[in-house]
Amino acid sequence: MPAIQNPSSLRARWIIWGAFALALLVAPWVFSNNLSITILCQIGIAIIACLSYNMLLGQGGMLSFGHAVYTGLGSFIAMHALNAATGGKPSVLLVVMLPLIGGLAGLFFAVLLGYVTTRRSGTTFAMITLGVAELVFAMSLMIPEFFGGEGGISGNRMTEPFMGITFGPQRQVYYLIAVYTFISVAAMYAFTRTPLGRMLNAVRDNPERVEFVGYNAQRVRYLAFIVAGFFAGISGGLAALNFEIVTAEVVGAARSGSYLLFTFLGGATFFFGPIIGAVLMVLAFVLFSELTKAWLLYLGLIFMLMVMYAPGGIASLIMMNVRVAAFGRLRELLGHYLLMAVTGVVALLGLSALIEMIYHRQLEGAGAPALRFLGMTLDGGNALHWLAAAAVAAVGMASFEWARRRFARRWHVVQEYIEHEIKKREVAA
Amino acid sequence: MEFFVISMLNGLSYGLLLFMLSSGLTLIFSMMGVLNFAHASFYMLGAYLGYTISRYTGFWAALVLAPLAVGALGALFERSALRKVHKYGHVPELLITFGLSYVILELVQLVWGRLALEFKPPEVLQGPAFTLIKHASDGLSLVWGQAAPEMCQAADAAVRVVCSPFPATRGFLMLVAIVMLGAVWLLLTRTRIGLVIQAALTHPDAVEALGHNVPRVFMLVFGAGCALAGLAGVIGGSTFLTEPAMAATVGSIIFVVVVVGGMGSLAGAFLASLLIGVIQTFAVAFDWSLGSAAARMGIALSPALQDNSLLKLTVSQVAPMLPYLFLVLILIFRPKGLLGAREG
Amino acid sequence: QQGEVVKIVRIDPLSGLLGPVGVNQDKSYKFFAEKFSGKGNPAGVKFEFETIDNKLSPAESLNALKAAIDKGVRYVAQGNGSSVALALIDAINKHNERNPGKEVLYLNDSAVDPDLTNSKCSFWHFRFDADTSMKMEAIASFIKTQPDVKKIYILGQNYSHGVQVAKYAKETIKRKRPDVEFVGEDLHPLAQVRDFAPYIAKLKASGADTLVTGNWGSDLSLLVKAANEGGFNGKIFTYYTGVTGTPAALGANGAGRVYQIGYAHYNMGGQMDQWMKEFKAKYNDDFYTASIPRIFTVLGAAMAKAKSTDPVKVAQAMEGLKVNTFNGEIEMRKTDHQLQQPLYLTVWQKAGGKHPYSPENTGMTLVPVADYPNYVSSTPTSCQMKRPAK
Amino acid sequence: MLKLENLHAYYGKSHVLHGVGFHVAPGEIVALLGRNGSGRSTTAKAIMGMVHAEGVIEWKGQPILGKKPFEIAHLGLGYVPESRDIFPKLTVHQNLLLGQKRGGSGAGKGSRWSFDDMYAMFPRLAERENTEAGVLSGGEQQMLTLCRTLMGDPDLIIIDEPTEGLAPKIVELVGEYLKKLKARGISVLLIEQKLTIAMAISDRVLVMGHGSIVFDGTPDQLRADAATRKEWLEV
Amino acid sequence: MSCALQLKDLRKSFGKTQIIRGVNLAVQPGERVAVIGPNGAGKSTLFNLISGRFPPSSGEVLLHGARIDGKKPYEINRLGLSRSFQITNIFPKLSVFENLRCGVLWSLGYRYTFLKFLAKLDDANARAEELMRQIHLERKRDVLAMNLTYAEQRALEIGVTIAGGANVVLLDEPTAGMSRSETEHFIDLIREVTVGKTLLTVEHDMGVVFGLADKIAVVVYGEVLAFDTPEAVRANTRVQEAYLGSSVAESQAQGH
Ligand SMILES: Nc1ncnc2c1ncn2[C@@H]1O[C@H](COP(=O)(O)OP(=O)(O)OP(=O)(O)O)[C@@H](O)[C@H]1O
Ligand SMILES: Nc1ncnc2c1ncn2[C@@H]1O[C@H](COP(=O)(O)OP(=O)(O)OP(=O)(O)O)[C@@H](O)[C@H]1O
Ligand SMILES: CC(C)C[C@H](N)C(=O)O
Ligand SMILES: [Mg+2]
Ligand SMILES: [Mg+2]
Repeated sequence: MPAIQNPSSLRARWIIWGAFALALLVAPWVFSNNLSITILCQIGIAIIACLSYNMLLGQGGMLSFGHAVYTGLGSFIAMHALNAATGGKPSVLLVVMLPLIGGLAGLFFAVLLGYVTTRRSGTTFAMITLGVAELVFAMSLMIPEFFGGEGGISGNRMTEPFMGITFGPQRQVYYLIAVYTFISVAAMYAFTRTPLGRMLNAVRDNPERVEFVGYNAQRVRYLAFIVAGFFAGISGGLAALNFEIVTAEVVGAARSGSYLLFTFLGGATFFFGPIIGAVLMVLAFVLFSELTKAWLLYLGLIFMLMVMYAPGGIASLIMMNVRVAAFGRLRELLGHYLLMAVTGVVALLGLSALIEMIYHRQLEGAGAPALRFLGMTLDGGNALHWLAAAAVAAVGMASFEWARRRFARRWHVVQEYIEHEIKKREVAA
Repeated sequence: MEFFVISMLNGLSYGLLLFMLSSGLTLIFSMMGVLNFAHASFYMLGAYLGYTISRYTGFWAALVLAPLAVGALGALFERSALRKVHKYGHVPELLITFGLSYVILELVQLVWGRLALEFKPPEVLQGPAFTLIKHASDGLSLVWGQAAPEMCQAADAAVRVVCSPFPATRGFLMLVAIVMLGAVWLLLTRTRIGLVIQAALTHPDAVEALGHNVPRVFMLVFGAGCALAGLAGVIGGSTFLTEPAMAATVGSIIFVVVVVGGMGSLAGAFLASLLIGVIQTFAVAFDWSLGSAAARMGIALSPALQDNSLLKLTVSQVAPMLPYLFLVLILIFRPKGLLGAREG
Repeated sequence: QQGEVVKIVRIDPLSGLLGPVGVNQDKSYKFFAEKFSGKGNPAGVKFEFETIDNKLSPAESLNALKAAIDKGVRYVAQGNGSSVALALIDAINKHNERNPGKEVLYLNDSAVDPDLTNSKCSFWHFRFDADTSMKMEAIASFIKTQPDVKKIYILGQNYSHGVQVAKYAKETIKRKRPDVEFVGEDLHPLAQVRDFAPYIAKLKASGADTLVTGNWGSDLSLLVKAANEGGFNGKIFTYYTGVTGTPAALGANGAGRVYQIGYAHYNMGGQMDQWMKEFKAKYNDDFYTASIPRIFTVLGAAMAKAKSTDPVKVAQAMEGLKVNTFNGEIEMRKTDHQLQQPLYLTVWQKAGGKHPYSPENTGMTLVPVADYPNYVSSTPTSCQMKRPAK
Repeated sequence: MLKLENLHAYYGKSHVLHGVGFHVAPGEIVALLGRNGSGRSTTAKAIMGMVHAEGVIEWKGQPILGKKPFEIAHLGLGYVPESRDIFPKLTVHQNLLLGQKRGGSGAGKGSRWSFDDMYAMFPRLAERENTEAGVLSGGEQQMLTLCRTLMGDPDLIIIDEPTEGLAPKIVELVGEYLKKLKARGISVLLIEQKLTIAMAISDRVLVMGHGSIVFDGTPDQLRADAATRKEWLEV
Repeated sequence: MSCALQLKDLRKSFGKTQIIRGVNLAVQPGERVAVIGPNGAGKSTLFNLISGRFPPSSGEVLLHGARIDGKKPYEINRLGLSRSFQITNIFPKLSVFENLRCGVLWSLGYRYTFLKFLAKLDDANARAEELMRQIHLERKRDVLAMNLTYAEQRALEIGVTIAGGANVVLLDEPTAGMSRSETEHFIDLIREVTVGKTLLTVEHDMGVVFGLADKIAVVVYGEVLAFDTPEAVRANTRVQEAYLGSSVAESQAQGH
């Protein structure tokens, strides 16, 4: 499905893309410290990766467990290219072109491996990608010549200064990444609007019928796989530049897994879903694990809840409300949202306080000093603290459930109204 | 010779271990089409619960209770979470089990800590089941249980005697695996459950209208699958290691077994596990590499090439990877799997 | 100087395969940061410590490094995963080159890849563990005294650590015991093997009487278990028997046959015993990464000597610095920043008598059978170090 | 023995049945006629508890509204959906096997119907016994669904457009068999498009329009009542 | 001149059972042929063989004189033969318009391109819009196919089938499951959209058959029992007892 529901309003599209460009432009000045700029860089990289992945998952219905193979090999080839560059420092041109080299690498391997994988679809496809991924990863530790073994291969992106550009400073790299991100996103969006892009959807829905309107479903899948591989490679190339080191992990199953998870979390059914997913992915891995030791637990729980209650991912939640807004009924829901937010936060506070205390006890041992939690000090030894946390949690959850019920009812009414409207308009049409 | 025998036994027992691990998955994956990524986690859960229960009731009771507990948990999960997701299709099903695997891992670490536990098999199972004795002069012989040390060294040092004990735990493991095979087979053939589920995958309403309680059947099957995982856990945990990483290490290999065997085919999964087990075990014995092969064929390699690690890579080194190679090849050339009924 | 705060951030796994190891060492750092602060060190500085979880991922480690640097941290520690170590040393070199005046020091407590003090050696990196080659020197010296070791089999994880153990084993042992025969060598993927029986069968078929392995974690425990059950009763030389989790997993397995080489052991006596008791009491966990207190000792001394906490000065002060620690004098070798220290060969057996301390309540312990003063285990280095101009 | 009173049914938001009421007596064939979209299938689904409904449905004197489909089926109601819903991956035989209720293992113990009866009824199926139902011809699938439901040994069978896509000859055949069912004391609620056959075999005809019953009488009465036919049935 | 479609001794068996037992048929360009026969006679299978869904076991299929047996469905479709399915078979998650456009694309030579915007393909869009009007689904332009009512889906099925402008069209029970009224206007629709094309259609509804067909092919047990004008076929006694039974008269009676 195209991201912008009503293509009628060209202006809306200009605004959206303009805003996107602007956001990319100013981001590093808003979040200006070292870390946040690297995070921004990684977000850009992740966005390309997840969008390319969604070409397979969302648009082609191909569940791949091995997308990291293409981003990763892209990184390696790019890094080799960087190092091959005349012993000394690389030229600005090379560095600027490097992501493309990565892209071509990704494309090459997609052509190579995709040929066998895309012969099949459904679970079989998924399992082949799983096998291929495992093999490539195993290879990566067994062939140090190419993969540099454990240490991976590192390079230096610093170029001879050219109009003040050396790509040493993170900010300069960021803008390179930003440009690539913008172009790639635009290109991938465009792809969804082309004949191949549309037939890809058709293949997802009903590969058999596709063959009876003149298309070779296998070929469609293969081509899409190659295109996806290309963009994956680009993001890989950028990653190589960003980290200046590439290690085996980049082709690892864990990496592929997180592409799948977060693309889905963001919303595979809308073009822009994976963008949200990508942002979350980077934040989760870089910041979340800093925030709390229990991050894996939270991550797992979040996934289960999301899948159960928002199978369309965050994007679908957004679009639902956009729809409501389009029918001018959003305002009456805002109150409910606020209420749920507040109660939800309370519940979260209580629960996470509990979880944090448990983890603290578990990791630091009984004798360990009390734990600081959002400014408060929680003492695992003190029963009162446990009780307090539990109480907050209970109250929070109860009130949240109450708020949710109220909201659900209202929501139902609104949806009914919208259905009705749509029917009317159909008839009117 | 004795090396061959032992290796064969190792291969078979490893194969059976794989089958034991994957039988539950075969049930769930090929019946319900659910890619249960948390299967390994239930396996781990089985090991830990087994450990704790056995401290109170002893090993044998735990061998029964732990799987039941795990099965119950599995059923609970199906009822409260998986069921909701079922209608959205396989990807969401997969992802929710994915999330579950994280949660289980964390919870296990919270409850039992992050270190390996010392989960000992019962006395009976400690020590060897039988011992193969290879006597340089009077050949191969077999004694049950531990071979007396003096049997293991000859009077004069010239004669070489090798004793290769075969651990009782492995014997037991093989036994249980066989039992599981039987159990699942009965479940699938002697009952209509298999049919009901397959039918429900396409037309749940129709199946209900015919008088079958579909949701309950799904729950039972999922529970049963998890219980099998749990049983495997108790045995795997006591035979090998009970540690938080145990799920990850089993991880994807069990999918290989199921898929190679063929969706919906129990026999296939069985065959696949044995094949993989034996192949992998024997592969370990071979130190051939492309390099050495070339050398044997009289192709001279430049020194540079000679320590190119790709060429130096020996069969034994890649042995643990072979299953995946196997997987890819099978799926490409025989997408139904070895004995598969249908394609994924 | 006096009362100045020195922040140390450790970039190491708290989750995943080596999580338990990382967590244990995180506690150790916290424990000793307290002990050595203020009065505890000649410079009288206050040590603050935290760990950033890198999930054993190099990329994550680089993020962690950035985060640390943003917090104004100048001292970074790490230990687990040669991959991370190699990534960090590279990143820190780049950072220090690009940001003069903001240099960062890398204190390595347990990454043992010899490259870190040879081909990849860096002025900013200091290793307090003993690298693979040194430990192998000690093992070889011990084997020299063991005539019953005739046929050696090498088994390792197929990644740099395992590969190097194999490499040095062959070189070093051949040098010291030309008569021993290497009857086989196998590398297996890291944490992939579920069943080591086939390897043991092969090992037995080769007629080996001794096994040398760099394995750690489950790869080690499973290996030893399989060796027992498979009826292999020769010696097993290891690097990481003492690492968190392994003792519990081993239990009584391999008693009297499993040897570990290390720069300390559970029953060092004296002050170390005090520390271990306290540590146990406080965290209900076993302290074993003895390089950590040494890091604090050396830092303190160096800061006092440099009269500053500025990494560059401190680094220069550390070069060639000799200090006394729990087991006598140690030296931070100037040429490659490899700590020169005594090593101990210990064997896994029942705890008790002079060797009461038992890790992870196993009733077992590591009993020293030989110790090797600095000069024995010291190995040459190929390091050409680039030093910043004074 | 089946009695509906003032039944209302909904699909999510759309209100489809507006107070449907009728009854079916033992051993009776009742035809439910009406245009497309008039709500006949919905009525059937409502009886089987497959759509949200309000009002009264009594079966053998006990209310069954709100029960789960499989419970209702166990009470002796059989349903042949208009969308054939055969199980494509299972063989013809397995499809029939699933028709039998739990407990009723082995070809219909105590059941009025055995596999042989079915194969006798439609020899075509006997020939295809062990092929995957998915590959059956449209008509064969139609036959299969009918038989599958009969295997459940219902006392009343609700059949939604059974003659859909059947060759004229088979259509007649089906008519014959419905009579046979009646002979074996099974009541039939027949939902049909084809007036002819409906009129020919049924004891009573109901005509449905806009979600409620607009005619209830014998075929002859309906023949007589041109107005109703004109308004509710013909085009 | 060569026939639009010709079958020479076409055979197909699945496992042991032979389903199509040597079918010979020659359809002239522009002819409207109705294929009738008992259930399971092999009508749909015949369509499957012609359209390349299964390869024939033996025999030949010629399209405008050229062999097409053994070719892949998409190859055959590109040669101008298109078919619809007895069980509706469209793209559920695409809108009505997109469904039709997918049917159009290849025939207008856009192949696998990803360098052109769909929005800019005026010819394709125009064609899709026109089709939409022809099958009377303008109002549902942006409704997802899966949300259409049964009848609408059947219409879309036909729309997708004829979208590619194939000149030989096979329809498998197009009116199945439709009420008389719907059927009525559906037949007109089919007539209208297949003018000048060669049409084969499977039907059980005699009203439709006799209303639509110039010629009727009667398939019984995988063989062509008769291939002739409606009148002749109706007269044919063998056809009667094999297929029509006595109900023909009635089925026509209720026909109109
Ligand atoms: N799943 C559904 N969701 C929403 N509305 C539905 C659904 N199924 C049927 N309807 C609507 O309910 C009304 C009655 O449908 P029903 O299927 O009962 O008609 P019918 O009398 O069986 O006609 P047909 O000959 O098509 O079977 C129709 O207007 C139809 O559009
Ligand atoms: N793939 C297959 N494998 C085995 N048998 C098949 C296969 N496809 C069709 N058949 C059998 O071939 C016979 C003819 O099927 P087909 O669908 O052509 O009948 P039909 O003439 O279309 O009947 P209907 O009018 O009911 O659709 C049927 O008996 C069917 O079971
Ligand atoms: C501490 C050890 C378990 C890890 C080892 N130092 C390595 O290089 O991975
Ligand atoms: Mg109906
Ligand atoms: Mg047909």
